[in-house]
Amino acid sequence: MRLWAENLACVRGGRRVFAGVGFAVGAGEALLVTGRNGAGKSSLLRLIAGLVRHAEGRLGLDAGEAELSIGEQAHYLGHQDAVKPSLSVAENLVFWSAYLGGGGSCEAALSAAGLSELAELPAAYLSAGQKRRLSIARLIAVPRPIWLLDEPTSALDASAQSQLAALMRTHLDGGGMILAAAHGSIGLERARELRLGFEEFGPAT
Amino acid sequence: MSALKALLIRDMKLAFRVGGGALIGALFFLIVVVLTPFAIGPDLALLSRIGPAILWLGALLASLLTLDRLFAADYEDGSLDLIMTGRAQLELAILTKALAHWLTTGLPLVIIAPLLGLLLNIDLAAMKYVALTLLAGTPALTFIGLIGAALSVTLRRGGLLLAVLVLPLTIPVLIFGVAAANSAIIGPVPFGPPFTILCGLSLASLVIGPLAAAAALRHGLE
Amino acid sequence: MNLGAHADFIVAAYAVAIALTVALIAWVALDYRAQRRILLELEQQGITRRSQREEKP
Amino acid sequence: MSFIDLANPTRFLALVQRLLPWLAAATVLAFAAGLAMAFNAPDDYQQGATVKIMFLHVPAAWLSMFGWALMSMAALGTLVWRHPLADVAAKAAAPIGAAFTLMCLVTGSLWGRPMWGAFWVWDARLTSVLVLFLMYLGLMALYWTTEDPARASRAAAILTLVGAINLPVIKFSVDWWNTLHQPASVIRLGAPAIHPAILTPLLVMALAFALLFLTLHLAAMRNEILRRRVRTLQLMKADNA
Repeated sequence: MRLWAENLACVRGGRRVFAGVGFAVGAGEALLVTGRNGAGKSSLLRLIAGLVRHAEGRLGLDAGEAELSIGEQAHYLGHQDAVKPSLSVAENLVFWSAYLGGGGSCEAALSAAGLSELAELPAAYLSAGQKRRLSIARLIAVPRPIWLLDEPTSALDASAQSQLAALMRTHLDGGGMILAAAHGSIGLERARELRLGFEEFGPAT
Repeated sequence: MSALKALLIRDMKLAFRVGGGALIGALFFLIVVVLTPFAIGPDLALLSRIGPAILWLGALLASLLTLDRLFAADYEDGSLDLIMTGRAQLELAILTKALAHWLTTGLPLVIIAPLLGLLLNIDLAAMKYVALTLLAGTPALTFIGLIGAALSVTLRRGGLLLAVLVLPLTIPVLIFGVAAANSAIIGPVPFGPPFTILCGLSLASLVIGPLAAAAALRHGLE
Repeated sequence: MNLGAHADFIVAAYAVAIALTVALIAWVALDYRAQRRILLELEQQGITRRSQREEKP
Repeated sequence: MSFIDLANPTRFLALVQRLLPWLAAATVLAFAAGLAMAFNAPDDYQQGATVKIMFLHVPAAWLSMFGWALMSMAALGTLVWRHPLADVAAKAAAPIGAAFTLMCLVTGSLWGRPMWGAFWVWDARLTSVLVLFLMYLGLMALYWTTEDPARASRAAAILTLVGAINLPVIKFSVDWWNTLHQPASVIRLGAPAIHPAILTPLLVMALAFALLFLTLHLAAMRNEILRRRVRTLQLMKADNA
């Protein structure tokens, strides 16, 4: 399985966010997308997840499941954690597992994220870090080959970051792919870097 | 299929939990219907003549104004992104959310309508028909209101502007709804024709609503 | 004790009054039982309130 | 037991646990006496036996107003004296007040049916009770949709006080609205001077209802205190997880 892109360009709100972006990520490989704020790191991940249309260029996935779009074979972990406060921690995870096509076990995911004894608590009582760990638990509860992580370590403390690094390592060893947008290093050793935002772009022509 | 079922159950749970909007529509409907006699006066004969119109206007406003949060709540906490990367068809997911909204807001309107009919002096026999028209009409209001709910996310605009945009689309439903209801009470027009047209409108909006809302979400989100 | 012509209205009124009272009592009782159950579960997991901890040295 | 002493929820809970059985027993006794007297009371010369509905309708009406008065007192407790149990009292009283207001409306409409020929004739007094019922529902909706009790308590307290000030105005305007449009003159519900043989059962029934309200209210306050205790414990559980 190989995810590739050629000459990608993205326009949002009339502004050309980035252009001429190309990359290729094979099974077991990771790509760290860096760049200053507003360079389009999040837009690139949202574009791959199919949430945003690309203005130019081509994006493809070789040897993926043919009838599923790239977005349906990828996990998109955005800035927000998609956690409903009035549902309990377990209800949140069980819902996303059922909706996104399940597969993995929610208990294992919760214990991997260190949330198992909070399972019955309403998610409203979780701290930002715990909510982040709950959305990370989604990655394990629903196994998908491609992980699109948008600043995954935000709001995480040191121990949670090392837990995340371990999860990412096992995902890569299992033949999965990771594209992560972040400022600093997030514990991904074997990641190649894709730098965005070098050229200055005026408004879209 | 279990994905859509999970979405339906989740939306119903959210509506009935603290902070959910389950019976707010019914409460709004109750207050609007109770207010009208204060404007029109306690003359029972007049009230029973315009009773169905009051019930229908109340149901229309209650349905549309509570739809505004349907997608906005999911958009704000990031759930909408995940719903769009789900394996279920977006149109079907939207249809499921609309069904959940109708069950928690539209159906309660139909259930308390006969009670409010007492206040408006609509006699019980005719009330059966009025409730039937509401049962057939409220789904159309929800599905047409879907388009406004989707636009309120893509345009990032609050409720009232979108109610204004979407209200003209509900005029046919209002006309045939009230006509069918009135025909059961005053009755020059037989009940059949307006009611079947109302059902037709509901079925049409069942298709057009989700399609338009899905298109709005797909192309509007950034 | 005949209730006269409008007996059914009187019976209906008393039925409604009883129904509402029973509903209120049921709500209070069930809510009490539910809160106590959750409270016991939490206490078993060793989560006690500050003041309880002060009482126990 | 000074008033401040009751401010401590734990002591209040202990008091309620001791008091509830006695109050419940008193309520049952009062109802037994009230119902016995009500059903032996003579028929009204005008309305016949339907006057027996008055033994439910009038106490329920008094309780609906008593409920809002109680909540207004609690609102002052929250806003002015910052009494910790004030909001608990208000939130516990809302559903009970609403239930008695509903009882007043339904028994009133059932009582009116034989006289007016319709269940609802927009009679001035019943309409004011209907508006009060809507205000109760509004308050309960406010409590039901706000998660954080502290924020909900201040909003509810303000709404209750504004409501309390508005109630006489609503009563006056509804009366005016009713007499202005009303073509036929309607027998005012329960307005004629009450015959003593009917008055005493009415007062006993009113006492019974008041005891019922008090018992339910104390029990509901106990539940609310436990609910808030559960919330703080769950918050603590999340914090030190």
